[in-house]
Amino acid sequence: MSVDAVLSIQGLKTYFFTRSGIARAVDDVSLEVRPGETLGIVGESGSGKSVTFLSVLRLVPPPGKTVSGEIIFEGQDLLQMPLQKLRNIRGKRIGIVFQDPMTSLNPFLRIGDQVAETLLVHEKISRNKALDRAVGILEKVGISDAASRLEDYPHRFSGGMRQRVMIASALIANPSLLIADEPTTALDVTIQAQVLDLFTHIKSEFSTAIVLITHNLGIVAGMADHAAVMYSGRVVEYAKTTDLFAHPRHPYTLALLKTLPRPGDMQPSVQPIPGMPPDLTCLPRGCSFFDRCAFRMDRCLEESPPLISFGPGHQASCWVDIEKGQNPVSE
Amino acid sequence: MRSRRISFLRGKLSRLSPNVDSFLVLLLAASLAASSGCRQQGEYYGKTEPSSGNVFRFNNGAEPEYVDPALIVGQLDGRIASLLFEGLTNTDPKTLAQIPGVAERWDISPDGLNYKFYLRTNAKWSDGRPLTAKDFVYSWTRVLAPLTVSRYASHLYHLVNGEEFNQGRISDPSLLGIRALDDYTLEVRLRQPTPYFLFLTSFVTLFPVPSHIVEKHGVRWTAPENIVGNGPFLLSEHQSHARFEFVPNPRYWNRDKVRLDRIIAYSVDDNYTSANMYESGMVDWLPSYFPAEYVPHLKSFRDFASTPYLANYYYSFNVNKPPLDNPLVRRALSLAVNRRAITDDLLRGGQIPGAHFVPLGFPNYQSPPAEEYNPQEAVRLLAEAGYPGGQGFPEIEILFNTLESHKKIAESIQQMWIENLNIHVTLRNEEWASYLKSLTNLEYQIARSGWIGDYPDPTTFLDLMESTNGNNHTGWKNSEYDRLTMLARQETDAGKRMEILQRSEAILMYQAPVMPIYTSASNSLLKPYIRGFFPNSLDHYPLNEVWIDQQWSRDQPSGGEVR
Amino acid sequence: MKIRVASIPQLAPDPVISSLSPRAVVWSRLSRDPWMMTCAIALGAVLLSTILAPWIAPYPYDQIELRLGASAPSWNHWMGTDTLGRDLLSRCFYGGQISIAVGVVGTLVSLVIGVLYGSISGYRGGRTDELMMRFVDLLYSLPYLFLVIILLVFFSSSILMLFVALGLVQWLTMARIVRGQVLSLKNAEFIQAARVSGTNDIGILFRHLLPNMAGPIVVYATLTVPSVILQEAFLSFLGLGVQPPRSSWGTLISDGAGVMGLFPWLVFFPAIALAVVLFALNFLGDGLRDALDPRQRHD
Amino acid sequence: MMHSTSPLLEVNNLRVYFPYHGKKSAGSQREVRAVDNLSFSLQQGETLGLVGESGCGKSTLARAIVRLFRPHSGEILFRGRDLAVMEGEPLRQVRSELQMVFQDPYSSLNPRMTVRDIVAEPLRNFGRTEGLVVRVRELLGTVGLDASAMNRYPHEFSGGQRQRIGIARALALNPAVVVADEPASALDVSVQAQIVTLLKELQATLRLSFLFISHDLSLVSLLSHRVAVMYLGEIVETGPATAIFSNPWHPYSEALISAIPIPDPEKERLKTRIVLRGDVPSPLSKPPGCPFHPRCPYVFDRCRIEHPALKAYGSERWVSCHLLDEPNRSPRPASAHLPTASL
Amino acid sequence: MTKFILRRIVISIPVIFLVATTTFFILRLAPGGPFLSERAIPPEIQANLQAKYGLDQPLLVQYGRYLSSLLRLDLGPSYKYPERTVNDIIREGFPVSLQLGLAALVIALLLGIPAGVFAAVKHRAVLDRLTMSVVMLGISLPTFVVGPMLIFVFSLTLYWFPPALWGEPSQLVLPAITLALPYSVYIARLTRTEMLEILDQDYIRTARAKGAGEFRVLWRHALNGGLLPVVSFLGPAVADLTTGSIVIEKIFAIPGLGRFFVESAFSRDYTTVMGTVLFYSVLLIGANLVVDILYRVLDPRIEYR
Repeated sequence: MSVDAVLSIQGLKTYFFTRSGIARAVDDVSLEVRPGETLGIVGESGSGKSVTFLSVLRLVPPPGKTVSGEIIFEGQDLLQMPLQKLRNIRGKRIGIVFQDPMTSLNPFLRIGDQVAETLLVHEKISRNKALDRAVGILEKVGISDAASRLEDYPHRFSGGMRQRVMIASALIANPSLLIADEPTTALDVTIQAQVLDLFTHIKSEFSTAIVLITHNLGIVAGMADHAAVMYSGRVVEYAKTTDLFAHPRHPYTLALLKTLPRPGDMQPSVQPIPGMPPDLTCLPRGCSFFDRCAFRMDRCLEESPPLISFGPGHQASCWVDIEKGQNPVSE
Repeated sequence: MRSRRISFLRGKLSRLSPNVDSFLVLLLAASLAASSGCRQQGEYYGKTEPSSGNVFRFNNGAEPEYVDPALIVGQLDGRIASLLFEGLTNTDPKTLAQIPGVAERWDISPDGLNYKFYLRTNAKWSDGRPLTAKDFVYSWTRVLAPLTVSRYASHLYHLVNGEEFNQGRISDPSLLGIRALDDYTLEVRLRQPTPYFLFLTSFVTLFPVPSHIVEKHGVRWTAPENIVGNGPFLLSEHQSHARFEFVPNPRYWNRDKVRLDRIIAYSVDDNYTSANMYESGMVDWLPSYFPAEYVPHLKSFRDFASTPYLANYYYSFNVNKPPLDNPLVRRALSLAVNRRAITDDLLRGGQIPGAHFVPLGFPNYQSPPAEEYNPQEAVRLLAEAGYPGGQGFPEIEILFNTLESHKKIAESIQQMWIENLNIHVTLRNEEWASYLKSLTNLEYQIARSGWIGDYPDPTTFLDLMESTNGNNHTGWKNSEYDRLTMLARQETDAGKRMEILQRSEAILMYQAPVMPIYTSASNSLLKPYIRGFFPNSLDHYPLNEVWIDQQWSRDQPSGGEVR
Repeated sequence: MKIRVASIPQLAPDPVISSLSPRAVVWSRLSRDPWMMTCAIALGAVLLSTILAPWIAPYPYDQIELRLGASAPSWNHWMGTDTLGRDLLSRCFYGGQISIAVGVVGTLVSLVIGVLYGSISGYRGGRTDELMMRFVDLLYSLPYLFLVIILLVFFSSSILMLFVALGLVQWLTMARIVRGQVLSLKNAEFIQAARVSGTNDIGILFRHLLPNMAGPIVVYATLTVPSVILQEAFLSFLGLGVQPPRSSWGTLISDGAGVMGLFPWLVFFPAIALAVVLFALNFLGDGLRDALDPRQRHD
Repeated sequence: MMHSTSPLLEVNNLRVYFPYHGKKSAGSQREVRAVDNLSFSLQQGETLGLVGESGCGKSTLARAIVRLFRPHSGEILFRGRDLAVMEGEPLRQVRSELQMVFQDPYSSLNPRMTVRDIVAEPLRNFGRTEGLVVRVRELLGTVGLDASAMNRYPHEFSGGQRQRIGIARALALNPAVVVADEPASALDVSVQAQIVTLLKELQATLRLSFLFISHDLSLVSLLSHRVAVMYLGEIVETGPATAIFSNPWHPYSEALISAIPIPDPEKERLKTRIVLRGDVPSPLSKPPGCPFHPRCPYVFDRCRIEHPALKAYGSERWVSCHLLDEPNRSPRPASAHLPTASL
Repeated sequence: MTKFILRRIVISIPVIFLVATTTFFILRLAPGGPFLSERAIPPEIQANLQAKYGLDQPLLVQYGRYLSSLLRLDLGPSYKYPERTVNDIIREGFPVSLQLGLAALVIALLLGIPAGVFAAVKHRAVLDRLTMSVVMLGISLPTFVVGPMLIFVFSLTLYWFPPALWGEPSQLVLPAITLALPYSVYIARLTRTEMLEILDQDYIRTARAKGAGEFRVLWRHALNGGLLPVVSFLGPAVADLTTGSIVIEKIFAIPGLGRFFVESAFSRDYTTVMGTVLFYSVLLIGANLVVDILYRVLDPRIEYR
């Protein structure tokens, strides 16, 4: 992969060592994020999309553990780094926005202190100066009258406003990478629109690279430059966003697109994917989508397909070229 | 042997659980440290360095209810009052004879009815007012006045018209048998000869109180900021439920003899705590306020003293309730109690076993001989009463008030009766107030009782069992007994009087409405550096002449006067 | 050209997510925990010994042997004897009966009152709830121990009185816990579903609410037992506990505590017995709470 | 979908208010007006989609209809009988025809009961115990579950399967109306599609009437015949689904529909997203005039004062917006003001 | 806020009235009276005594009189110590109990909170178990075992602290520690449970994601909320500490109110018993109110009504 990537993940494996077995939440994932670009990560719950990026900051909760891989961020391997050094990167070089703005802010601390905290932790700066900068960033994310709201506690803010606060505290130290983990999932539709709008704005104003994790293909379609589709702990397809939607190369991507209604269609209808994702503690030897796949063949049962290039910057882990209908499963 | 035993147990338990194990080790270490610490065979119990300064510290057992001598009932209240006040006479702790107090000397008429006390002119109240015979007239009249509600007013019933005045039958105080002939001469007339009256004049109830202060401050006259006394000490501080502090009274007529600079009397009611205080050297004297279980252990220390004490411990039978209405049954029960086992094996505190109601130690009095323990005879008597081998004997119940030692004695007597007589015995434990109520209302079968003598005369015990006495809680009435005690009151010849009293006690023992168990002992701990202390059967310890021997050393023969 | 494979059944039975019921999960968590098992075994052993007291106690608990007095542990008396020469081991066995009975019965009293009160309050909700809980608040601000002491002092301390008095002190917290549970469960969708399905109040209470509250109730009860046992010991220390010749661990300990320096075994053994039970119950209670905690389901 | 028969379920001027105990601020009412003067009807065999954001009162409405609350005022006519005032046994009897599917597949099943008991509970409650097991097996089959599920506990199933169990329970009594309150929103995308498809099939085969409640317009569009858009306890627009999705008339409907991300980069990037200002106001402090006016991009003076009535435009379309009465202000095509039967 | 406090105070009035009434009648219904003595008192004196304290009046008259003097905050004379009033007794005893209780509370907090935090951080590790085991030992031994043990070691063997009494700072140490132990255990358990919950919260992850160190995460982010249950425990704790001190006061011979109470109960000192109970009720209500206010101050999410 290219050397100029902000973040490059190689062969990442993060497993959860539970009593009922080892859950391979992230299983050999490789990805890269280039400066200034927005990478969309799509997948259903349990596909490993969040864990991948929690692994980047080593925030995976026990019993989860990153067992192998490389995470090169600005030339340094985050996994090898002592925790003390990693803390200098958390918040300062990599900002992160979590899914639920209602629980991700500390209810006992004032908004101003929470936003300014990133600065206080990383820079030798007085509290007042940090608060001044907090006002600046809060205004940039669209909180009007920010100076007067610094003293407020989170419960005085609505969900949308809180998410703006979260975004502000992730951006305040000018990170080169912003990870947004389902930033709009917990929000109402109209608020989601506001936050997406804010992200569009951030993309144009800040030079930050963004990783946008979502289960909503629509959001990826609107926001991401590149997109990766994850299924049962693996990246099954990676492409430019437009390519992905126009020419999905993995049966799962294709099936997923078909489950989505498109409002406005005269006869909206969907095709559900049968079955359900496999148990992460006992993944099959071959392709983990096999059970649900419409294109499966014997080889899929034996060998797990690697990412195969299907064109410039377009990879999918499937033995079958579904567009050409090669090697369809025949019963 | 013992340690091997424990380590065996520990090994056994440790296999059960590692938690328990570490915990066990901890506790074991603590308790072993405890036992070895206590068992060190020193000559004295605990610390033996005197405190700096001539300060005498003792534990007075509890918070006194009253300081006002007229109202005092309890012994510990009396200890406080005796420091602050002084009566007409004092009792010499060595000889138990009456020696001059406020009265320099006194005359008694030959019929024993008329007393004249000549007061010393240098006796003063601590505020400088002279102490006169009028103060005694005031104080004794006050004790007898119905509204004072003095519970020991009966000590002045010996005065002519004393009882009548107290019970409101006459209201003119001038009719009382007490008169100030002049400022320093007091005349007292008694209604019958009372050999122990002179002793009573040294008793707290008959102490003088300062009329000018009592009238001025009312109930609060005993507060440290108000109180005025005539005794050797002054009350300088009082912290409720904690301590009283005293300094010498500069105006006390015998000030020169007082050698202490300060006295602290603590009001600690927990005996274990009290013993700890003595052991750690916080107090110099413990008059009996330590756990009975300690006594056998303490006996080996030289600062422990045990003296017989004018008090008895007995069981009352409710003679109205069958089968206890039968004297044979009562005697059987009494003979089935191994008193020596109780005193020597259980209490181990110097108590003297005996089946006599009047405790040992009265000068010139000898209780009639009585068999103490004879299980065969007991069985025989029970059979004679109609319960051969305990057959058909109804279940009986022992009532006692909540106290560890009462409980233990009751439990062992229960055991003895069961074993010796083959009868059913249960125990009932009541808290003090309920116990008293059950006792006075005769709502019991057998009850633990005890009595402390008020004055050194057998009648202080024998009068109890008169049919009219309010403290006779047995329901027992015997006209011969009543006649004899009345006769004794009239008798002026000391020898004949004692003979009459012996006869009445013999009746009492044969009828057995009570079952005496032992004569109490007064046990105390006194630091070896304390001087001027004299043991006696009245448990009477004036602190006037006590002093602290700062030069004391272990090699010296210790506290000579104590032993 | 897309080929669908007809053989994939549309609604195939999905794999089983987890084969363990919540109860089994809790049990497996507890049973795999050596500390918990140690506590459980220790508790079981003590319990068993007190239940079997009449058969295994070497002497009657009230057999006095005055001559022996307080004797140190020996072959004849493994735990020594008390000042009356009674065998301490036997007294510990029998004392445990009383202590544990007081703990269990006191807890049951509080359980019955608390669960009833709490579920009515929580289930009725609204004004009733407000009123009932205000009343509990009021009772909370009473110096309870004082009232218990008054009761026991003024109306002689029988065992029955002890049960009642101690149970009465404990029920308040139980009522609050149950009410809280009912309140949070009441709005759970399965309760609404039951109502929509036509289940009446009784059915909801007994089929739906109570079984689902069992966890917290059991945990709290587990923690109440030791606290009641301790309360009894406390009252015993004040002379208000069980009356002689019967004794509880509390009375044994409070009798022994004073003579700790002279006869350490008199406090040591009953204190161990009490401590083991309290320790085990507290530990099990805490462990049970941790095990029941849904947050930890993932591991 | 025209029906000449009288509706199966008819809600008239329904109000559900909750007393409010919290801190009062200026301009707030004493109660939370969760559902405020709301009316709609549901025909036999029809699916009505009810759309709105959180806090708009849609869940309260659902629970009021199955009478988990007693409404403040208004009528709930089911087969002509007013449920709103019914209590006790008659209410219980009616409930057998009026069932509900809940949102959360985890909390809506009693974890201590087996699937058999869960599904059988409504049957037992109504004494239909004959052939119980057969019926339960049949119901499980209907929702696509194997009979082996009967003896298992809910936690042994995935979210989608649990939701099927919930649906089976709702179908047990052969209800006429099923209120489905966000039945798919707690599920993953691929499973959502399964559930929606199942509901659609069930409706077709069993001739059920559905009140399908969701905040997700794309799901509503999949199975609703008609759609009602709710805002702050009121319906602001109602009409045939296709009509509303292709041409929303109320500015709020318009904003909602525009906010749905389209899984197609071309379309998604070209479309103009209407971003509403501010947050959804609390039902405690409903703005005067049109409740939507503080966020409305087309707001004018009248909106701030006068509450627009829900007016019929044509036989099927009802909208409450002043804009439709003011042709010169409206950004809409002129045709919108002369509504015709769109289908 | 003022309204909230006022409302609470108004609500408490009937409680106090209720307490006064129930204790009054319980006391009078119980057998035995205050002026019993082992030695017989002539009935005349007994009657005088009863009359002196109005005990010869009908019960309702006595009750009325008591209530009316209560309104004047006069708790009456002590029956057992007639030279003092109940007000005097409380004035003397309560400051002692309070000092003891507060000292114990401070110790309990200083021991309990760090232990709880430590155990939570080391959750499920051996150290958690060890900490909690040590801590649990504290409540597995009754205070009347721990107290004498401490006395034995520190007073009678090492002679470090006096074994009894009150007044010197050195006399505070042993009783305060003995009293504090069970509470520190409770606080440790509360803190641990709550900290475990809080350390699982999203906002802790947020703090870590910002680069905050563990120390900052614990003490700035987690402890704030982690202490809330401890705060709400303080109300009952103050109550328990003052009543629990009965045993401590007895063992260490401390002239506190708890001891007066027990003694007065045993000696049927009606007025002192009632006075103490009423006083403690007021104290408890006050303590709970203070704790509620504190809770509201500490938890910004609560807007008091």
